[in-house]
Amino acid sequence: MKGSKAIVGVFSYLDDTIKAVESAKEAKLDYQVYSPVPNHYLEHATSDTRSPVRFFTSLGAVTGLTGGFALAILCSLDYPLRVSAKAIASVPAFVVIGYECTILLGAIATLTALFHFCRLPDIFRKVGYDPRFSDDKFGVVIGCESGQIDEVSQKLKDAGAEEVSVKDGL
Amino acid sequence: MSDNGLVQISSMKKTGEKKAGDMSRRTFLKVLGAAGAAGATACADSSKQNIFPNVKGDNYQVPGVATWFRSTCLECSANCGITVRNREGRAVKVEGNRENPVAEGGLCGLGQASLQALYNPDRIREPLEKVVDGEKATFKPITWKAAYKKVQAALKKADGKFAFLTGETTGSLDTLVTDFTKSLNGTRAVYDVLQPVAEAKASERVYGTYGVPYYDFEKAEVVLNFGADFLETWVSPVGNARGWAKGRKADHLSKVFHVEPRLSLTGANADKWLCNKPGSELEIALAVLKTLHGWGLGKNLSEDVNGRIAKLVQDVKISDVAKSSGVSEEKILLVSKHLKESKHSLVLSGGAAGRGGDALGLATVTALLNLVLANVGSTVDISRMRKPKSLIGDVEKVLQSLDSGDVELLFVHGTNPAFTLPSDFGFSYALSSARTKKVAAERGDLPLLVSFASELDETAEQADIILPAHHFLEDWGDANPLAGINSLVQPVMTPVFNTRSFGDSLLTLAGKGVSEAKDYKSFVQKQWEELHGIVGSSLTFSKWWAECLERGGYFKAASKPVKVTVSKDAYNVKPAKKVKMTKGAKSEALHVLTYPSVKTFDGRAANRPWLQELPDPVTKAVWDSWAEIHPETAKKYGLSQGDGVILRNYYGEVNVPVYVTEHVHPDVVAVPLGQGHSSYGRFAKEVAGVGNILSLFPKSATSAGALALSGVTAKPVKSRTPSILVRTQTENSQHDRHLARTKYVEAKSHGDHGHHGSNGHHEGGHHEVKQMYEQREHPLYEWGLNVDLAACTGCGSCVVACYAENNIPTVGKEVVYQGREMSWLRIERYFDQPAEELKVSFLPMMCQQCNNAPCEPVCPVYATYHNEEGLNSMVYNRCVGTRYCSNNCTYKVRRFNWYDYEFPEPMQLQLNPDVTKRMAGVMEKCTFCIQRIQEGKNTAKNEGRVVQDGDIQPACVQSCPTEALSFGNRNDKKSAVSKGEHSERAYKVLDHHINTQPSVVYMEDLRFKV
Amino acid sequence: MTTAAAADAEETKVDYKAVNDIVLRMLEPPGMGWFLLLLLCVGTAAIGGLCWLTQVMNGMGVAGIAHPIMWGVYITNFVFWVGIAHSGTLISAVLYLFRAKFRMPIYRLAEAMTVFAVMTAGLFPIIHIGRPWFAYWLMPYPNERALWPNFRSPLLWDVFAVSTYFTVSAVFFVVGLIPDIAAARDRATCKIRKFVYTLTSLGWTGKHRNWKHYEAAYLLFAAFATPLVVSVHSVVSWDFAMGNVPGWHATIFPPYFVAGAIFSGVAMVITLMIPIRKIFHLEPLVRLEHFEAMAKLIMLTSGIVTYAYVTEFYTAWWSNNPYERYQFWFRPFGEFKLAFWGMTFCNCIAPLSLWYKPLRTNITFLFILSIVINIGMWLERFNIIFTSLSREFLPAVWGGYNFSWVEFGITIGAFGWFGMWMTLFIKFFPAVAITEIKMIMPPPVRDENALDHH
Amino acid sequence: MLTFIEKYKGLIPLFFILLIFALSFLTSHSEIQAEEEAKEEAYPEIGIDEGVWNDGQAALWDLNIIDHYHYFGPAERARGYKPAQPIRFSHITHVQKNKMECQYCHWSVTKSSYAAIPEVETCMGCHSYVLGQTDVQKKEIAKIKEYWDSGEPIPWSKVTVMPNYVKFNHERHVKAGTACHTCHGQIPEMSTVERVSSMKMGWCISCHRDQGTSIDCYTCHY
Repeated sequence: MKGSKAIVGVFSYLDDTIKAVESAKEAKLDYQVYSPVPNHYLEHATSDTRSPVRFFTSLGAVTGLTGGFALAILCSLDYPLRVSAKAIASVPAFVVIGYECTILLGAIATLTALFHFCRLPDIFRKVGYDPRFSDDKFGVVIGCESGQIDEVSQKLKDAGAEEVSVKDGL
Repeated sequence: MSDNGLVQISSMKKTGEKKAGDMSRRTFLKVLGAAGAAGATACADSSKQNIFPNVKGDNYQVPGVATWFRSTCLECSANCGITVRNREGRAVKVEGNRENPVAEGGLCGLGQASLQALYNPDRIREPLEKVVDGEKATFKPITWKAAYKKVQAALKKADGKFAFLTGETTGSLDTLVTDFTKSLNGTRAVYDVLQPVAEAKASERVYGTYGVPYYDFEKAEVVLNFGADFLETWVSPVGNARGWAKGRKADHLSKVFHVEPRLSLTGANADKWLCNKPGSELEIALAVLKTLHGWGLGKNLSEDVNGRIAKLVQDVKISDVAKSSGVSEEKILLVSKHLKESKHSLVLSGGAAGRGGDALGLATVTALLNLVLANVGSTVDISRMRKPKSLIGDVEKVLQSLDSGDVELLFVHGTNPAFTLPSDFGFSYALSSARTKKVAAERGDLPLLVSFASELDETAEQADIILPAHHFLEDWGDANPLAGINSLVQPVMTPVFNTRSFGDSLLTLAGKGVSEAKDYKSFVQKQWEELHGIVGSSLTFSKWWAECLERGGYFKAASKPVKVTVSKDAYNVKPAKKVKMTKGAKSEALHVLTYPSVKTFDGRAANRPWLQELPDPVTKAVWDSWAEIHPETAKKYGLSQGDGVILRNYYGEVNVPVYVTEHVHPDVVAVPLGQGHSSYGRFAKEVAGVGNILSLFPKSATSAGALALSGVTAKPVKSRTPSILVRTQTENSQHDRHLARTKYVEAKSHGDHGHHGSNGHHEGGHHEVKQMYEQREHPLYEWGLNVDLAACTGCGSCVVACYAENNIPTVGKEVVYQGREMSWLRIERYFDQPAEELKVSFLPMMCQQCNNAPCEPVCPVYATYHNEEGLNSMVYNRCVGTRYCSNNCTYKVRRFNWYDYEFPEPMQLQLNPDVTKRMAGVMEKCTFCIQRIQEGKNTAKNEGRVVQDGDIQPACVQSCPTEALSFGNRNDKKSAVSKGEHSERAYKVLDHHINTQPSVVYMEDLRFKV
Repeated sequence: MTTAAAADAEETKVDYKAVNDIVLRMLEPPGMGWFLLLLLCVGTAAIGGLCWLTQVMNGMGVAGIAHPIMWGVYITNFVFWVGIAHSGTLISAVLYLFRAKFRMPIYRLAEAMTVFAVMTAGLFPIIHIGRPWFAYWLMPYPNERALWPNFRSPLLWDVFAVSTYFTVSAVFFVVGLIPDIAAARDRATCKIRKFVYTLTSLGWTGKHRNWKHYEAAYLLFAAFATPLVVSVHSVVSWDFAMGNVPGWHATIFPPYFVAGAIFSGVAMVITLMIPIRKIFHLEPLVRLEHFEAMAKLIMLTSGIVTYAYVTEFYTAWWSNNPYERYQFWFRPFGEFKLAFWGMTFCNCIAPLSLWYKPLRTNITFLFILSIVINIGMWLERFNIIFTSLSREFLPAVWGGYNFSWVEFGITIGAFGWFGMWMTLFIKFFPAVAITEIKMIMPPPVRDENALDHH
Repeated sequence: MLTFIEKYKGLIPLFFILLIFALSFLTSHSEIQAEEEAKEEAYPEIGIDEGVWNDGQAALWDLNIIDHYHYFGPAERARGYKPAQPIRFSHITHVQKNKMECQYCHWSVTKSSYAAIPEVETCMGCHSYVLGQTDVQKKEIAKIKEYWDSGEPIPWSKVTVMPNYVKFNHERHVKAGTACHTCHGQIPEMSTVERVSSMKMGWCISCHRDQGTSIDCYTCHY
């Protein structure tokens, strides 16, 4: 987050939170919303792009599909042993392997992407976080320089913040 | 033994006698380790190992290469030739000797299981002396020297009060025992329950010579058989079976009519089993004789004979016979008709049914029938007789002498009268009375009974001194079962225990009194020197001897024509239904019939786990004895399957499990002989819960002077405790699945072989099925096995061979009951028609080595797969034990190692070092004896050729008495299997339904349509 | 519970805070009852473990399976537990995709059940094999034997399917748990708990960007889990359908198994949910309507399963295959007929009662019925596995079966093992999805109309 | 602690890999036992594993990790197994110095699947006359005499211990022209025989593949 200070506003209501976000966006300030639950309206207010996780997923899935088939076929060809007159590389049987590998690698890729984009695990950096944010409160954290503290605090209060505090930014 | 002069025949065809005995006992045991040949210990890793090379070199022994020794099987008096495989100094397999004409290479289960007598963990390991300490009598080891000294002292004192009781002996041993007994003025008696004495005596009456003739089953077109179990234990079962099978395979298809109150294995293989009322065999025989004679047969015989026969049969009324025997008039006429129409026929009597009260009468009429049918000289060869010496009268005489104190020293060898003589004979009583008398005469410290048993059987247990004899596989000797057959017995390995040759012991005991020979081997050689003189060989004796050893003996059929002289006794025949029971006979009770089976014989085989675990061919029972009872009778007495029955009469009682079957006459309860040992080792004692059936039999013998096996009555009473008969197969019907198929042959008359009508199920049998996948190519070899059901008798010899060859453990009754027997090869037995038109089918079932094997693709680790030679390979060490393959196996031939099985010391010495012993948790199955295939390929490669037909024989194929199995390369169009494959009888089991493409081809059974 | 009481629950106003209150109350230090339950579960699992040890030491012989029934209780248990697992994924993933709101309060428990049931199921193939210490040979890894597993074997498909299933459902489960653990972390007072939750929540704070990725990923997981759940039980059914055993070799098996799995799984969810709801007073969250929805799912799947049973008989008759025909004669009239009729009653007849609404909405009745269905589904697998194997092609080798105490101990032990994880889970992690319940609740707003401007 | 882990968490797998390497390094050199041998006879130039197939390794990926089976199993099954023998028989003396043929003693190698260890008789054939020069030699040769006199076989320690389910045929290999050292290494260079190749299945297979010979399982396992 840009800025040396972080101003934390605690909200009880979603519409207030959205207001605060919008005013921060207007002021071109860097902000961060903490919410106990994802919300369509909030998402609409904050986000601009779709999550790129899905690209990782499809990459993983394609790798899994080809890898699964490749594993089965190459392993069978490496030490060719006939079973019951079936072909050494009997593709119909390997569909299951390919299928399961698609899902496995797809899921693992998704998980990796999720962790990557969410910067998880992220145990120690919680600027402006308040335990109530996992309960029923919303939090809007705005990053600013020391000079802007009052101005930003006022913005949050205007939006309907119940509490505003100032923390050291990162 | 310092000089065991082993002579080998090996692939290198070396002959001659080995000079010095360079294998001490130690080295034999330790040489096992040589070059890791201890192979057969476990599948599991054993980390640190040692190698113990021989101390001295052995020119004939290459570690890892088997040596084969020829010898003779002395398990029963048939004396088949054997070949014994020796690896690193231990005998590992017994097979038939092709050059010996008795069995021509086949060998029964008992002969193969002789190894389990050799390595029996309960063998007597050293000389023993009975020490009586108050009430308790125990055996204490004693040195050979001391033992001999004691026995010699007794011999000196005995002074004519000496008796020698042996089993059937022939050749040098017979001479030695006779000479020995004579030198002491003793009496000699021979006792063996199974000897066909009645038949021998009848021959004397009708043909003029005492003995059982040699029967040529191959030639006979029709066989009428009164109870002789000629495919099981009778006279020379393997030889008989081989001849019979040749007759079956020949285009005239011998027809067998079997008359017996129960369905024996022989009856099951007959074209027609006629279930008669017990004891009515003689009437039927007379009726057949009357019919045939009435039709004018026997006209070429002398007028005297003809007249007397007419007189003999004049009172016989066929309708009465039909009524009293339960065999209908039409059937009697039908049998007679077939006998009349055949060029060569054969009439037999014997076995259990032939051992009723009128045994001699039956045997005599049988012989007369052969005479009338002009079979003497064609199918009945009276120039080659087996002469049984086992007469119950002799034994009784010895017992009386014992009782009266006229015998103070009794030697017993090769027979177990305490078990095989009914207790009514009072063997034990006579012994104790002799003992009392001896004590009174102040000779009580001297031994009364000296046993030469190598196992502690019931008789040996009563001995004062046991001088354990070598097993015949450790000993020298010879056998002369019938004229023209002189076969040799030679040691195939150093003795396992501290035992001595029986002959050596006798020679030592006799001092110089009997023979000049320094040991039994030279005694035998001396006998053979005489034979050498008679034979008139151009070779020197030592060369001839070596040649005989290599061949297994000297075989030359004597073909002297023998004149038939019919004695007047022959017409003195009176039917008598029952054995005379001195006491307590009750008419309402059932006839007891006891019979020797391929599993136990007379009880001598009870200590062989292979045979105990071998399912009885007909009942499929293991590790047990049983009472065959007809359902009606069972209902009458309130018995059902799963019950135990107590058979009781004046003489004793026996508790056996019930086996309810339609295949026994309602008046009969049939119990096999030979179980219920109170001694004779752990394996025999495992079946001790059932009684010895002979305890129901009275002292009175058959008219022929042999022990009765039928005709005694007893009352069945339901036992309070249930008793489960463990059987490996409980479903009897094929459910119309056409698994074991039969082709019925209708022969109208002689010369017209009729048209062959099959039961007509050839779905997919010959036409090529369209395959989903490209079929496997087999570039060089494609191994295949053919099973000719027409020749298969279901005897189980192949099963035993498989156990022996492939280190298959026997698991015991309990585990078999759980369905966990380990047999790789089983013989399925199906009863398909109602009892009246019974068709018994035997279907040997081993791994079918399918080309489209269902077991292969389901294994996740390739523990089983298809190899280039058409084998369905099983790799034990790769198996993780998912058991999916077994589920998916259509033929259910895969076996799983539920436990780690132990081979009690020293039985592990029998294990084949070429086959991995499997560990717990892995699957196993028939491999077509891959070790033999590999060996065959190795030999062929060394000789720079490909494997030829006949080079490789899996154990089952080798052992089959009837050559029903053949093995070879299907790619070789000239091989036996390829030819068989194209026979019109060929089919593959279940292939038409599930397209498994098996490598095993069956050939339909052939039956004569009655 | 009556409909009036249900209405009461409906009326109870639940807000964001109340959700946290109700759910996180479950994590309060346990009482004696919980410890006793845990002890019971661990004890039973230990008995199972000892039985397995006996089996490993002595060989498979101590189990009751024998020639020709080579697969027995262990594989029955395997299929049973995989089946149980399935409804969890169905509720969490499939219903998520269908936006079925009734899933929200029950899905966490269902998913925990999935993971633990797969953990239980996964043990059985290893318990079942003859040489469990070589189970790793089924994995394709480069080794000094230069050997690979056989990819054509249905058992290898199982290895892939079950391990994928376990991985994916565990990931799905854990990802779903992260925000809830964060909530628990923020409420935790005990230091150790706080520390553990801090670590396990991976520092989740509910940042708006994270929520964006989270929702995207969650949807993708659901999208993966849905075909996976269908494939896994299909693959399990192929263990049988790929065999040629009469009674196994049928194309109907995959759909039939999947339906059966959902059937048994939903029943198991009901079995578990009813007592937990009662003990932890979750009535405001887990309402009667949720149970009714599940009951309807049972009605549907019971119908499918019944249809499959009938079809099996029809196919056997129509195929004119003597082996199949005999097999399907044998099932209702042969040695194991009790199992067949038990199965028919439990799976086909008993669920018919749910067509009657008062029974469908009666919690006690549902609880009893769910147990009946679980028994029925175990018997179904018994029927498929044992009965088919006991009557195959060759009459000479037809056989029977005897239970052994080892198999019994291991079967019971599996329930203990599963129960142990469940017991631990409900005390250590939020067993009801806090975030997801909040997601279907109306968010707190100052002005009802304010959001509509956006 | 947590921050530390946080910082270096990427290095954890590396740490484990290093640990395995360190273990393999340490244990493979812990079995040094040949001080006396070193004194007596120095190794000539070529190494004992010269000419061994694939350097005795099972496969390409077999980076001495999987192959060093003795971390997980018995040392007897691994390369470098060098058991002490009841008699300190030296192949250097016999084969290298005195130019004896392998098959003089291991005579059955062309006749059987097993390569026989010579009988005591074979040893005595020479050692009735050759009694040794050094004290050590005299002592060891006297031991043979003892075995000979007592009729006891010599309990040689097996160097190439194979599981019993492996059926290896010496005859076929020797007749096909496989040199002894392909599997056993430069025996003439060894004073105490040592196992130089892994003799793992992958090792056999790699050679069989290279030679175009059968890789059917039934060739060796039955």
